[in-house]
Amino acid sequence: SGSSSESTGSTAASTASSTAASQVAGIAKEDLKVGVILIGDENEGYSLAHINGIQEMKDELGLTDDQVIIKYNIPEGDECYEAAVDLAEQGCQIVFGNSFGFEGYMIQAAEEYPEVQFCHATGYQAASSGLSNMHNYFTRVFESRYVSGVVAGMKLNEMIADGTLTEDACKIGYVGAYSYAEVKSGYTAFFLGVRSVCPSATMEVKYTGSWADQALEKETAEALIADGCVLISQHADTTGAATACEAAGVPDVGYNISMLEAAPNWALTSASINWAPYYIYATQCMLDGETIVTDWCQGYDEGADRITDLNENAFEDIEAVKAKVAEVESAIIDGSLKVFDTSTWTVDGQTITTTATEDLDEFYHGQEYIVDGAFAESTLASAPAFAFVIDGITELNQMV
Amino acid sequence: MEQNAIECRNLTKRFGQVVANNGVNLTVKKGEILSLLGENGSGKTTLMNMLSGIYYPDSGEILVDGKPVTIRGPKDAFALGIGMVHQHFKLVNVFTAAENIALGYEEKGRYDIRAVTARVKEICQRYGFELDPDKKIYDMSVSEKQTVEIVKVLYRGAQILILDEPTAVLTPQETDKLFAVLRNMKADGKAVVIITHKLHEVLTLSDRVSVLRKGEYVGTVNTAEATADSLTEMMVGQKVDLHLDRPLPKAPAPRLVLKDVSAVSAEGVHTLDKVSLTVFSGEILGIAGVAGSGQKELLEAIAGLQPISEGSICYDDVRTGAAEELRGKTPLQIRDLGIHLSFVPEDRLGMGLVGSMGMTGNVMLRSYRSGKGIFTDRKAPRQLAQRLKEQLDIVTPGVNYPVRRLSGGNVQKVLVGREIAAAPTVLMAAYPVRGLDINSSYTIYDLLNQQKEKGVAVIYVGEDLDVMLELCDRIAVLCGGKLTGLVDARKTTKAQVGTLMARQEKEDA
Amino acid sequence: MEQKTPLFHIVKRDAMPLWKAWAVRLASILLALVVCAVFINSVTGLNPLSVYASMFDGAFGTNRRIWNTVNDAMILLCIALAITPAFKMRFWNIGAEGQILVGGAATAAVMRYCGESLATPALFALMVVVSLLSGLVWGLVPAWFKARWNTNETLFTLMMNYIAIQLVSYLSIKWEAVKGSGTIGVINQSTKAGWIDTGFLSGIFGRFNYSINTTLVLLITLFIFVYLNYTKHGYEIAVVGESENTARYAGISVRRVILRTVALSGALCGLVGFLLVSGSNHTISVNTAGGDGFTAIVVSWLAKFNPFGMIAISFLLTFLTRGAGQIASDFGLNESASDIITGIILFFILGSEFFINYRVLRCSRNEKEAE
Amino acid sequence: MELILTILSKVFTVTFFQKAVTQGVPLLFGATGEILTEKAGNLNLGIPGIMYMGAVGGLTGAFFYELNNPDPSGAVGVLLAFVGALLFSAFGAFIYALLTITLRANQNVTGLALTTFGTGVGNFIGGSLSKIAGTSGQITVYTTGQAFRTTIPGLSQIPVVGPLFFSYGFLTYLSLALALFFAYLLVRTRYGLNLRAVGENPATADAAGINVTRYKYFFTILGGAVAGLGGLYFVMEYLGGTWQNNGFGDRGWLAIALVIFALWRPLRAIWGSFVFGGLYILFAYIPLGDAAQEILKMLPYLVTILVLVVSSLRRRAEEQPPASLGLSYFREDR
Ligand SMILES: Nc1ncnc2c1ncn2[C@@H]1O[C@H](COP(=O)(O)OP(=O)(O)OP(=O)(O)O)[C@@H](O)[C@H]1O
Ligand SMILES: Nc1ncnc2c1ncn2[C@@H]1O[C@H](COP(=O)(O)OP(=O)(O)OP(=O)(O)O)[C@@H](O)[C@H]1O
Ligand SMILES: [Mg+2]
Ligand SMILES: [Mg+2]
Repeated sequence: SGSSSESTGSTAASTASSTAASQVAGIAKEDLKVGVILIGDENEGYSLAHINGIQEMKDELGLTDDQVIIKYNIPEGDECYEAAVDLAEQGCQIVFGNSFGFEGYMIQAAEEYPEVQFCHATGYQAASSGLSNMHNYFTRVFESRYVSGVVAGMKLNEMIADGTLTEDACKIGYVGAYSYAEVKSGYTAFFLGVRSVCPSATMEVKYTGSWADQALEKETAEALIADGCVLISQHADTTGAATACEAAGVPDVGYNISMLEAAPNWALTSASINWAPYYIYATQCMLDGETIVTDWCQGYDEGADRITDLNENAFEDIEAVKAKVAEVESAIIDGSLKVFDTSTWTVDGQTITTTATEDLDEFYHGQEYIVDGAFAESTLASAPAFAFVIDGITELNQMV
Repeated sequence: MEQNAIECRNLTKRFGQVVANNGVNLTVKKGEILSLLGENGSGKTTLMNMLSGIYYPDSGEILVDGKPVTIRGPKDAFALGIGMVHQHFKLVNVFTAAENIALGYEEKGRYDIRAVTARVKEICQRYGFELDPDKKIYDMSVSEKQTVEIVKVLYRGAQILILDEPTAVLTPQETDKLFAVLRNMKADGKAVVIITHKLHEVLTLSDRVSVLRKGEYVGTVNTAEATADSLTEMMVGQKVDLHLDRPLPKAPAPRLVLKDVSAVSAEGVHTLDKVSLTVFSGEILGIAGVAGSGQKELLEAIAGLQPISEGSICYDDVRTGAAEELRGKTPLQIRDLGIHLSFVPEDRLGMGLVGSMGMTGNVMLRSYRSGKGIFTDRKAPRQLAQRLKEQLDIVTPGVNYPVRRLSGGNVQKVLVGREIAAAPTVLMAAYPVRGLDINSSYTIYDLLNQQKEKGVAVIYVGEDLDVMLELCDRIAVLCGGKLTGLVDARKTTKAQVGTLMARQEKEDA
Repeated sequence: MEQKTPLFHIVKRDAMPLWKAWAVRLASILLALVVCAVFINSVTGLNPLSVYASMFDGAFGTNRRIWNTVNDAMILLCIALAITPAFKMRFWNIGAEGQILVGGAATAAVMRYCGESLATPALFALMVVVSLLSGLVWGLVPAWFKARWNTNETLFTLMMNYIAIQLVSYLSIKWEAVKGSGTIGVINQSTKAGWIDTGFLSGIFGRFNYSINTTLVLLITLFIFVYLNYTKHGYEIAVVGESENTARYAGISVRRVILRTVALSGALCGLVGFLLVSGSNHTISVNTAGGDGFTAIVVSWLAKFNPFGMIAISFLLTFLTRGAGQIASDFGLNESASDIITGIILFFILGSEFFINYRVLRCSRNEKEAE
Repeated sequence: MELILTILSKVFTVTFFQKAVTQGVPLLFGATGEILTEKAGNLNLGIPGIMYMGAVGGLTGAFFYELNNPDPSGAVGVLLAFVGALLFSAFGAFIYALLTITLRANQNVTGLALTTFGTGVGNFIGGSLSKIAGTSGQITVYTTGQAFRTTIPGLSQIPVVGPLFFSYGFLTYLSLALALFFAYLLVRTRYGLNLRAVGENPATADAAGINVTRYKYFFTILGGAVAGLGGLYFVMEYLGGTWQNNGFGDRGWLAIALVIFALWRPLRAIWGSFVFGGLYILFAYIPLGDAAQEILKMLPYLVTILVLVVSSLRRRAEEQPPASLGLSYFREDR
């Protein structure tokens, strides 16, 4: 599903791209050097997805192995800054970094190396940094989360139908990493997906306080199950929740990678990200001498998001599920389905009509995100911005 | 033909450059008690350790019952019937006596501590020991520990018994008991080797005496043909004058006045009970008493190391005429008053010295605070260490050589030397010759006498009454923390002091 | 009964000349490198020499890499120096990690709250003082219990590490850069207030270097060397470490020495927190100390508490870590290989001490039979 | 008040009890192993590394078996995982033993180096396996993992009692059995007596004819192997046969802490491990804000300190570490 070399950041914010300086001429392919800074290595699903994306980019553009330098297991500290400048000194013209905490250090490096392009995933400061060589990228992962939510909802419906579950007991558990907008946006999309097919569903969210901690994610999932949750999903990077689900006999929806190996009976699918479109886009820009947009965010339509293979054994009517998924996916792609359609959710019983209010200033700084009856997620910047806790969802960590 | 229990031929053992045993020959016969004699560091322990499997010889040969053997470790030694009671106890503190005795001994059948206990009791009865098999070692007195060691060896049916300075820590009464047991064993046909520095013990107990000097074997004589003087000459290699001077105190004046001094231990026992005593300048005051009668506490109380519960300790400063109360003061505060108290504690390496440091570092222990500023002065201590080494004939490769590696006598010389160098007005010495050979002992006595003549008030705690009667001017006797007598050493007898040492019951009544 | 003569036996040797001892250690490192080479080759099929070359490149390949290696080594060295007085006193402080973290957290707090308002000299003075104080307090808590009741300090200080980690986790949330992100982010990114700037000495080594960190740590090295070996305090530490009884006998207040020494230890660890936060990280997280608090124990010990020896060992270990990052990125060789290599080298160095202290003698039978 | 009630209602549940047990088991294995090691006079700070090696050893054994068998049997997987775990952890302990016993290297440093090494081995192999396994990002030995999780069929169904006591895989019961067995061994057998003597005073043990070196080697390696089972438990039963680099966290260090907490007694380690386990997981059952939650996670460490202080207030000779702990022994030393 890799996109072609003509792809550009069409939906990226036009305001932001105006600050980007244009490069004079492209770089000859054999002179190009790409640097990558990863928080983990292939042992960890999130970084693995990036490694796969980089690999696809290399194949697509025909770069050799020594044209791409990857630094693994870089912590979110000055090691990141050191890695970034080291890559710049080694002659990389473009440097990618994949972890949220890298951003400040990459900005620091970008200030020092104005001729090198620094691209940071999940960040939010590229535009405000005022640096033309600093970029943010992310995908519209809320779309794949919505689709995975639909799958989960279908499963709940099946369970209601065969009597293992009553309608008023449809409580879902969600293992979140941090109470960050990225996570909130994700779980809300997932929940809206569930509720689009199973209206009685409610959800409890519990945070681990870590992006990747297998034992902690497992424990958190188990605590949720003990609390009466009948299905578990996650926004954290390991198979911990899936392991808990498999042991407890509870359906599981994963993230990043397929959970089928850890939970062959109970994993349904996973919401996942395909980073290749961006890596291809940004690297191609270097070759073409074009400007990389400041904020890049693509979704299903560019193949940047998807769900992993459905677990055929987990459903009674797999064909119905497949059909429903296909329908939702095409509706997302053609724009007829808006994930955060304001008519589908309320906060304290109220429909949200604007984000440019004083009490939401903390999150939106007066910016208007409600556009055409939907929360326009990831349009003003690539990083997710959705920060509401909508009716039907409880954040457990905040109880006391 | 009478068979030899053990025969050593040409045994050599080196520790680095030190040749501890150099081609030593030794024969031990069955049914005899052999004394092994030699100065400190002459290699007695080393030789015995090779027999008991602790050390492995560099060269030479060992024969047991006439057959050549290789002793690779204690296990081999046990198998050959050799048992050794070591100079430093080899006991596990948190175990009971019975557990210590059962340790490492592989009997047939299940491990059953009650069976061990029963057999231990049996052995005790046979040889006349008093021992509670269920008592933990850490609750025991030294003589009880000694007993455990001996029973341990007997329990294993040793035919050859080696005792390395067993009497150094025993009271005369306990020593007598031990000797009775050893004679019993000899009668049993066992061979006994005993190491001791006390010549009168050698003369009363043993059948033959073997002598080592500086790692070399000097020879063996029949005890019947030997005298203290002849043995000393063999040991040292020249005639030694075994006579102690005792000048009369010159112008004695009260230096320390103790009034009703009492102390209570952590367990709530009265370790000192209303002791009143005056110590004069220019005299040697002996403190006698069986082990644990409060001698240690008394000295530590004076030194400011042991808090006292009541009473007073007053120091009369001759120069100023002022009287200073020492009670409640730390050693540092006492020193800050300008009072020079010197103290040679019983536990040399555990209290008096820093084992890993050289003489220099140890000399600094007294003087490092001198001088202003944050830095220590290293030059003066090094010079002092050098001087002590020469004056006292301390055998050490250098003043920076860790004192832990020195032989016992030399360690003691370092300690006493340092304490005397501090120019004290009161010098307290607890068992200063324990474990020292004759020569070293006399060196220490001489040093004490010199101090006395300088007008220092010397307090001497010792276990050897003969020596005390010869050396001291007065003797204070402690028993159970109480002062039971204060006698003129020139006019009293050993028996009188002995009675005082055991007088508590009467006093209580 | 005839027993077999053992094939060899072990005896202690006299002190080996210094050059010989170092030759043995060096030989052990070389041997370890050979073993590691075999390991690398058998597991990955890579040419070990090019792996080593890549490690060298990673540690010393560019000016910046050299500076990074130097700075990392200096940090490790500083922690080792910090714990050494306590260790020499036989106070097993394995709580350096926590003491660094609280020192770093205090520094970060000052940067956050006073970065704007205070003048630079005052700001730095405040940061140094609070980092020293907080490390000191973190060390004094276990020390006080040790001095008072002889409470086991190994476990106590270890637990204090985890408490510090949780404290920093807590602060990470309290101070998070974006709501919910759980990270503080770079503090004072735009103003750079409270960052150790390397204005002076720049130009000699390039635009950016860690010369201030380095100078400071080298001064501390000298200080600790003098403190331990030439001062009254140093002497008291040596005595208390050897025997508390002897110390008491000599009129040394053991309690005071314990508190004073651990306070120094903790304060210096706190200062490392300052160097890390203000000097390079510009943020605080639970990973700020990164396990160096434990590695420093190895450094201090292998150097036999000699500050100058610690310099060499810090460099060796830092070289291994920095080199490993490079082989991971050059060959895709899993970075954890560096821990294995470090482990193997440490094993060899540790083992080599045996040959410095002991001799293995062959027992010749002939000698006996000749008799 | 309401808060307290909420907490109590969350804590006094079957689930919480189960959680305390599952968190406690690796600690118990680790502590039991370390107790044996320390009783031999060896302070092995390499236990975290050894447990990690045990974990990856078990995983390796099961992984290659499942990789090469399309239809793996759980029993064989369990067996191979067991063998792998024991081999790896015993090897780790052997390195430690060789260095500290024969070569008389410093125990603390050797232990710390071993922890570095063991963690490296675990992450290196664990990481490499996931490369071999393909691209899923996380390896799973599912069949073996499930086999380790198998509970006693009938008993686990009994209400309340079943989940409380019979809902665990066999390793849980093994951890208890080993702790009980070694408690017996230590106080009631000749081996135990000799072992304790070796740790208290090796010179005495040696003079008594005990082969100190052999005892030290045997129990150090045995201790390592037992501790390694803690790692095996963690990857197999706890994580269901999956792997995450550095996933074992600080459990190895807690196991060492537990030894002191338990005053070197395996029986005390049993309940101690469950208390530790409960405290370790408590935060997940008390609904606090995410910042406050981090404070709550301090609890096990604070309680350990508390216990430490309290036990130091009454110092009994029987509650001290083995007297020669941490010191190497050389017969001809002075
Ligand atoms: N384990 C050892 N390591 C180094 N040197 C030793 C060792 N054992 C003995 N020596 C040295 O060997 C020599 C003989 O010591 P040994 O203990 O045999 O003397 P000794 O005759 O028993 O003396 P003492 O009467 O003081 O007990 C001494 O110089 C001593 O320092
Ligand atoms: N002058 C001093 N000031 C402070 N500490 C000292 C001093 N001298 C010794 N020490 C401490 O005591 C320890 C041992 O002291 P000692 O004098 O016995 O050693 P040394 O072998 O003479 O020293 P060196 O190895 O420097 O020659 C030293 O390591 C040091 O820590
Ligand atoms: Mg001797
Ligand atoms: Mg020296």
